[in-house]
Amino acid sequence: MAQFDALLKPYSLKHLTLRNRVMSSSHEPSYTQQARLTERYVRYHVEKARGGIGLTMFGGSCCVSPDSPASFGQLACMDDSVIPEFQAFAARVHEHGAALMIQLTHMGRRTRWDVGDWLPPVSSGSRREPAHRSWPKEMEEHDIRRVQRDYAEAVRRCREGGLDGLELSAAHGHLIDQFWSPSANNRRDRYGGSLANRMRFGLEVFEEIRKTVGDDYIVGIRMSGDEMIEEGLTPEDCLAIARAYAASGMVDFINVLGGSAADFRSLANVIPEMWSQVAPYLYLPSAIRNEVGIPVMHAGKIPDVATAARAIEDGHVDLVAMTRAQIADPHLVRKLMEDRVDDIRQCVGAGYCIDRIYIGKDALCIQNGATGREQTMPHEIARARRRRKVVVVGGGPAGLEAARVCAARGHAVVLYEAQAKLGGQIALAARAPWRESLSGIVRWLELQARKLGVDIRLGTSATAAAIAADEPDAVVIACGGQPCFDDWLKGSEHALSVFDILGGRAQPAPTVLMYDDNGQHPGPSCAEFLANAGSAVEFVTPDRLPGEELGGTNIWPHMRNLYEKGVIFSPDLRLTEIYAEGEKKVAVLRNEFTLREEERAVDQVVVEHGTLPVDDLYLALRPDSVNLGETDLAALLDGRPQEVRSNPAGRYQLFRVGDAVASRNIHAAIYDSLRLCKEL
Amino acid sequence: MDEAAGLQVVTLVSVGRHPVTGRARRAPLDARAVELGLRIPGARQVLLHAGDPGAEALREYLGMGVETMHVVRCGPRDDVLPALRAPLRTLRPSLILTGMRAEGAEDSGMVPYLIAQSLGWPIVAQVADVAIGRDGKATVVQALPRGRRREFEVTLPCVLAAGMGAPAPRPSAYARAWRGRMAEASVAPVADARCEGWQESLARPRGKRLRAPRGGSAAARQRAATVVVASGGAVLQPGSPQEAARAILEYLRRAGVR
Amino acid sequence: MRAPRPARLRRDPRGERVLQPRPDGRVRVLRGEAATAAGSPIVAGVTAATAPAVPVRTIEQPAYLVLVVPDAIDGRLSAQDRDLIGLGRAMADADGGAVCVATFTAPLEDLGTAGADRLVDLASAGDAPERRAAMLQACVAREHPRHVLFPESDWGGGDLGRRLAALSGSPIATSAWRADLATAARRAGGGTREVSMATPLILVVEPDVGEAVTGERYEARIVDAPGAPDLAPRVVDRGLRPYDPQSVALEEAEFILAAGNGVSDWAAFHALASALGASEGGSRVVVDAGALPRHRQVGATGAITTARCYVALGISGAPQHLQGVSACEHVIAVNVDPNCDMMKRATLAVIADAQAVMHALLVLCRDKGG
Amino acid sequence: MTTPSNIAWLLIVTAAVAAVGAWRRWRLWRAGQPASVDWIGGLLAMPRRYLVDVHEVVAREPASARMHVHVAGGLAAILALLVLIYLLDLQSWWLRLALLVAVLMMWRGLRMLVERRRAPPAHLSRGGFQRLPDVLRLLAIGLGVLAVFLVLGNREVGGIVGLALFATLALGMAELAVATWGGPLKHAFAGALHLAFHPRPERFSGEKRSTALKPLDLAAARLGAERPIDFKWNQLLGFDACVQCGRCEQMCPAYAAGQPLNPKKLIQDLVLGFSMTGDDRRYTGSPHPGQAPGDRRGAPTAPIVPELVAPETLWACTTCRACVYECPMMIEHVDAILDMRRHLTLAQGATPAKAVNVLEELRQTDNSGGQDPKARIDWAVDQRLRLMRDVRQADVLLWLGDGAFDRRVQRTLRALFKLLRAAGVDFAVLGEEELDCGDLARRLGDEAAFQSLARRNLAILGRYRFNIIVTADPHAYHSLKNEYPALGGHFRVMHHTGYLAGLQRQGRLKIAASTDARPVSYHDPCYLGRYNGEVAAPRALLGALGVPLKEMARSGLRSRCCGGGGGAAITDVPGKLRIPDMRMEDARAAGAEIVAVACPQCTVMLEGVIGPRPEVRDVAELLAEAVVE
Repeated sequence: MAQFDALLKPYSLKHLTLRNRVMSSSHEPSYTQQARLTERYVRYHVEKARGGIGLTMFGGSCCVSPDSPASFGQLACMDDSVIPEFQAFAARVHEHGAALMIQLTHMGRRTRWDVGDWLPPVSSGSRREPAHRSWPKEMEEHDIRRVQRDYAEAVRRCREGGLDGLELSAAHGHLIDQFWSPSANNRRDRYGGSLANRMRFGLEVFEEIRKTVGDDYIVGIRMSGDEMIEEGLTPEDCLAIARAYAASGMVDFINVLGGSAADFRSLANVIPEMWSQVAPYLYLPSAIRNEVGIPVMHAGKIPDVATAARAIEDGHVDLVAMTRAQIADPHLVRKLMEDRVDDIRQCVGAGYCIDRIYIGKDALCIQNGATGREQTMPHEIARARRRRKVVVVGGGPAGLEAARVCAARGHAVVLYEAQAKLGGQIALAARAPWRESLSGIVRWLELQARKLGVDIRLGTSATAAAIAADEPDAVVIACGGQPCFDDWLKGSEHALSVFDILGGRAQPAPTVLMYDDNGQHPGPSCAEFLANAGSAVEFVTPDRLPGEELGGTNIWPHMRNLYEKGVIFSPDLRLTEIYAEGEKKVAVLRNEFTLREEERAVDQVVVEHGTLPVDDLYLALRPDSVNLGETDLAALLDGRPQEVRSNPAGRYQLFRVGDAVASRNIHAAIYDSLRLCKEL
Repeated sequence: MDEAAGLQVVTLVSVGRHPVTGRARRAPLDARAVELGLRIPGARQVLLHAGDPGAEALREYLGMGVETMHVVRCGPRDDVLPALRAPLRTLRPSLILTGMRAEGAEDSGMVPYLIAQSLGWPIVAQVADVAIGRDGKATVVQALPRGRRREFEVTLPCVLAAGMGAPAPRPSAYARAWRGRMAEASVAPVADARCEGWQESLARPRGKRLRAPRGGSAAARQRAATVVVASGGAVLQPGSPQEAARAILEYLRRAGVR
Repeated sequence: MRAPRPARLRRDPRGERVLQPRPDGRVRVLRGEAATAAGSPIVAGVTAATAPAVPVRTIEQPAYLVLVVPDAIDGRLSAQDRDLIGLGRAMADADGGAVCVATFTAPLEDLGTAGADRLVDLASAGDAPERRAAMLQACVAREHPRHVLFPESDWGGGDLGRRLAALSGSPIATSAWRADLATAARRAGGGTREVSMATPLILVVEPDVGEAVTGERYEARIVDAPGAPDLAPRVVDRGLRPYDPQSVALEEAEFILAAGNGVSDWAAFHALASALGASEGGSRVVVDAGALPRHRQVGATGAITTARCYVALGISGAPQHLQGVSACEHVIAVNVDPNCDMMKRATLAVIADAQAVMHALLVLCRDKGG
Repeated sequence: MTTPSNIAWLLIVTAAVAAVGAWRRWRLWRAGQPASVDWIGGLLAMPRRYLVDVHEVVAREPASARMHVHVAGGLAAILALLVLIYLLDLQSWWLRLALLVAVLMMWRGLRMLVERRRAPPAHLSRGGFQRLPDVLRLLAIGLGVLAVFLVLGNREVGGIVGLALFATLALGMAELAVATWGGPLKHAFAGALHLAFHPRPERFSGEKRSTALKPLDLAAARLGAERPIDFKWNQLLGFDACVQCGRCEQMCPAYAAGQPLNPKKLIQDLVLGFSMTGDDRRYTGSPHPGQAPGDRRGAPTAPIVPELVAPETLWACTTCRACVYECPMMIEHVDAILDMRRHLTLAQGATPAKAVNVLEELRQTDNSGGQDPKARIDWAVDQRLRLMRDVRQADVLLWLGDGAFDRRVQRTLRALFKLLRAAGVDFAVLGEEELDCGDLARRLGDEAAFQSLARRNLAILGRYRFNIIVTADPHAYHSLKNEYPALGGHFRVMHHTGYLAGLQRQGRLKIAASTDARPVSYHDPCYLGRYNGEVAAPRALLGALGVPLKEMARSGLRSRCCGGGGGAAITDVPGKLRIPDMRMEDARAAGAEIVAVACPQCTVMLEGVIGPRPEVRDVAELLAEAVVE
């Protein structure tokens, strides 16, 4: 009867009854400290449990041996001191009705030698993994025995730690699948050669585990259904492995993904972002589930409940992992249960969470400021005791989030947007090829703001007089920024901005120099937009590489498309001047290393250099504000209300958020508003 | 509108199973067949079932407003054809209605065809509607997928097999169901020879098939899985909206949708 | 006041290299002197090597035939038809046989690429199912196929297979979901039980069984059809009736008119859908905005359509949306942005304002009297 | 001309004409089905029922009560005095004075009546009722003159004055005489007998409430009421008691929504049917909305549906009992509607299409949504509920109801679990053993499905030991508490609000003051309030929360239905408005930002109201946010 019922049906996994079919697969948000759990880490998962998830799996690549050190902030499970920590963690997740599992692994060659205890990485063979750049030592028999014992001991700790079960990672090119995959396994003994030999190591790990913890503890495996790399495992190989492991009787479930993670391309493809179809690899678990008699799980760009429900209903999987979907909205299941599907903040596939990890930062959601900050930021906004009047100026992400949060607090909110449509810079960014999904961020915010009764005034430029007429208690300036190159670029009048191109104010010309010293999305996006329109584009940057600020899952689609469209790249060059020569524009470029200058004569020079705040309204409003525009940073960081009263004659509080303060990104804009307005 | 006055209609019915609980009930397709019969004004209706006369669910058909049902006792492995043929000889119908597929037993959907063949009558499948004309001919509407309907003219007698396009069956009234008459007829059972050598087991659920990219290089498989490919179709830059409209209509005509 | 311009090298990096396509599909990049030596033409992009022609596979003396009778509605093969021919292919290849496809309407596509070795045109049977079954019976009597395969579909395959079995008294497995030369399995008891048996002459096969042939080509040699049966049909076909396309679920619809962001005049949109006889659909954006009901949303998060023809008015084509139309044969996109993904997916991409084209179409339809 | 003997004769003739009429009327009623009636006891109880129970209803409109007391009281006294003075020939001066006083009293009432009838509101029928004030005023003038003469000692009045006086009196008396023939005063005569031989005599004693449907003998030759004479004779009598005051019409939610049901017209249709008085052209009240009067015709032995009553009229009823609660003549509209629905469903299968599906699913799956019965508490696996099957006994058996399949209701139930746990209650559930209680099937006329469900539920309940059944579903509450006893199930049953209020009083459930300052209106579910009289407990709980409570104009026992009872949400008869929309408008008018509810059906109906509206929260949900654990 009700929609999406399939997702909410309980599921029996061995002796464990899960309350529904929605899970979060193991991943590492890098909330650890010295490879240990932190309160932040626990709260992140407890929030999903509160949000109704059936099973949450933590500890992406939690390591079992010292020669598999934590290279990107993951957990370790190498001694018994983790047991009480796990017990406390499990109790807190169980309290909210969810099950908790972990992923254990030995990374093999997929780690670095220059971290942890500086032990040389080991692997099934001697081949180097492109991504982590380590040359491994080929494991000897004694290494194999030792690591197998380590696996078993780690499993025992998890069991004693009260976890409901675990999976061994044999995906993304970890040790077990390093043995499976001919791309890594070049040995000639009984662990190499035939598929049966290559499967041996993993099966022996399971034997060791079962010997140690018995048969009644849930231990599954995560594996790829098709490695999709040269010399890698084919779908047929993977099916054979799944069949053999299931038939061994030692494996309780198989968690199937598509692809591998050995290099740029495979990393971007194993975590497909907004450029990809929805659920691209669902056919892989489906094929395996038809063949094996044990439960099958799957993660892989399943951002919405309709796709997830279809995956269950059509019998492709038993449990569906909506991992990034619940980073965007940890209350996804609860909203589903409350028939509030429209209220689910849907993952747009921006890859902000995962890309931060790959550059050594913690995982954060591009559109949800509270994820990973559950200790300080609420996923549900509490109502204020007193109803106030708030005016928000600007309908981009910062302004919309400010309006949403204020309205959820019960305030009367007016939102001014000068354009006819909401979205601000996101509306521009979404016009770029394959970036349309970004508009989902705006759609959700707008829907929430409207539901909460925000008075949205489109096509209306706010003036100091109009705002005064609204008699607000607080004014939030979120009118963003505009590109401006005057003070550093000679001949800046000859430059176009990304805003001009994506906003349609300038038509692409035959030859274009795209200059990007920002290193974020706008430059490559604009270059691709130009190339699509038929321009011959040269991409110039003073950085060592284009897209310096972009992470692994985003740089790949940009670069692939730009290369395919014939864009050429010129790194290490800084734009210093533009001058006109007839119809042409001549760009002067200076090599960052040699300082030698060279020129390009092109039809258009497009410059991406971030934005400067639009601050005229702010400056006009400042004298009449009680706080003279000051934000009490200490109060902001402590989660206290803003109480600066430097101008007792003022009529309202005045704040700035997002790019109206300084050029940053979507997450910064949203976080600015959330933490300010939750106390307003 | 009594063109069909006196027309004898026999509707073959089976015992259905509720898809969730498996409880016995009227089979949806057979109930639609009964509904088709009841909508023929002035026709005499009789129901016919081969199976267990004790099945209470059969009464649900009587509850639709038919007074009599003949039940030929028949075991699960017996051939229903001879069992059905005997009463048909005495009932002498001009029209046999039935659902596309009986529920409960083999559900091969062959019975309507075999009955028609053995009687030498024409048969129409997926019937959605039937009207009897003065000339003794039936106008039969057949439901095709995508909402299409095809019309046939059939000379009686004939067999019509109702599909899901037929009108929803009227409810079964409690009082009529229990007042209706169940007449048991006995025919010597004949074992079904077609079933010899068959092996039965419980069916294991199987996922709906997804198309998987096959063959090719690893990268090609990956691309096929993730990226929606361009179809490389024609591009038209029309001078005016009218020109665009004409081109579109022409294309639609060639595509056969207009 | 401008400082004197220092001497600078003016470069055109694009002009300093030459991309030479190679026979193996790779591209050799020449730079510097080599580039100058190679001279023009300078290839700006990388052009994909054209796909080599697929050789036609022929079977002269097959050990046996597998006769496949697809629905081939209006001469077009459905996905189920292709899978069915693929299954026939597998049954033929297992033991030196060949696939013979029987059609009742002239095929509009190359059945060789679908896997047919032989083709028999039974169009002279006409539309009446009785005559078609009789024709098939004659065909079976002459060719003695080892098996005859029909699709289990409401279009007629299920009907024709059963008719043939009843007519010829042949063994049949309906709702077959697995078959090879030795055994076949069918579902019984409403899908709860599985019955396996020695593969009978006639198989009526469920959807999603068998793998469609891809990347190969067979001969599809035409063989003579038996003479038309001397049989006056007792069932006279009076043709199709008109129907309301809005009553059909989007998944079932044959012709869809879909609206996206580029559409604002909803009255005109509804009028056009009704004038064209198309079912209405829309992108997520317009459904979210409330312009169309939720069940009219096309895409991975809405309805996956199988329409033969899909007209996208002002839809830019998010990946999720394109997934919803991946099975559509004809896609017409009308959009001002020629570079959007919907236009690339389209089989006819019209660069124009959807709103204006919509009105023009409406005028044209009205002129022609609907 | 006006002589004592003439007046005596006038009284005798009036009585005789009335008696003949009464006999005819009696014959019409008695054509109905037999009913067991306490003849003597009923007659003896009648005055008390009239003075207490009827007055209680009439007094809800004080003006009309005053009018009625004066006119009816005066007239009754006058008649009694006339009998004493003229038939028994008592010559007391005091009696004469009393007559004058009685006439003055009646006159005073008549002035109110005239006022009321000057521009009669839409809910009042016109026709004969419009004539009544004039005729009665004439009578009163005549009696007044007579009384004055009497007081002055003139027992005879001659001449033209006497003739005029007598004519006046005769004319007035004629109105009384035709009361039994169908005149506007028929209600007084039939009403009195109806009070005596009421089909639900228990509603006048004990708890003053009788709302349970009576079981139907499924083996009977006729099921339900097909024809007017298929009603019990005292039901027919009840229909005849209708005074067409239109109070039912004013309160009926279906009528207000423009659905084709006016309870008053329905009763008049039935009167028409059993009393053979042609078509309904003589009906002078508001019609069933959307149906012009004039084409309805019936006969005692002709089928009621569709000639006399359209089926939509019957399916529009929400069984909210607002009409019954308001009826000063104590007519049981809902019973009549149910009798006719029973016939349509059981004998004809003529249930509306959507309701048919629901009934079939109920039969096949034991729940109205056709859900897998094994999945009844799937949604609660994380609640680790104790199952009766495992524990065998518990203090509280928590009856979840079919709402357990609804995600919205599951939220309420989760809140209830939390409250019960916080209060340390020993409770268990039946889990998948629980079946739909049968309420919906029964209201849709499917008595067979109801009895089957109820009997099987009783068999399951019989296996376990518990002290009390608690449920958050007023429909289940009503069935288990009031309707299962007739099938042999006697349990202590409480609605969750009543039970929680008890826990809170005992101090077991500690509620902190709510921090949410939004004003709350409480919507009384019909099956809790009117059916079972529970209006205090939910308000006590909201009081404990300390929320600002704003009562809607119609609340408590006179609350307006949400539109979801009696299967009306499923039969979904089209009207001009939707009932839940009107109810939400009531809440808005009261200034509520939250509507507190206590019934899954109300929750679903009110939440279905689109557009900006107050939030809908079950009382349990509001409490769960403030409970001290």
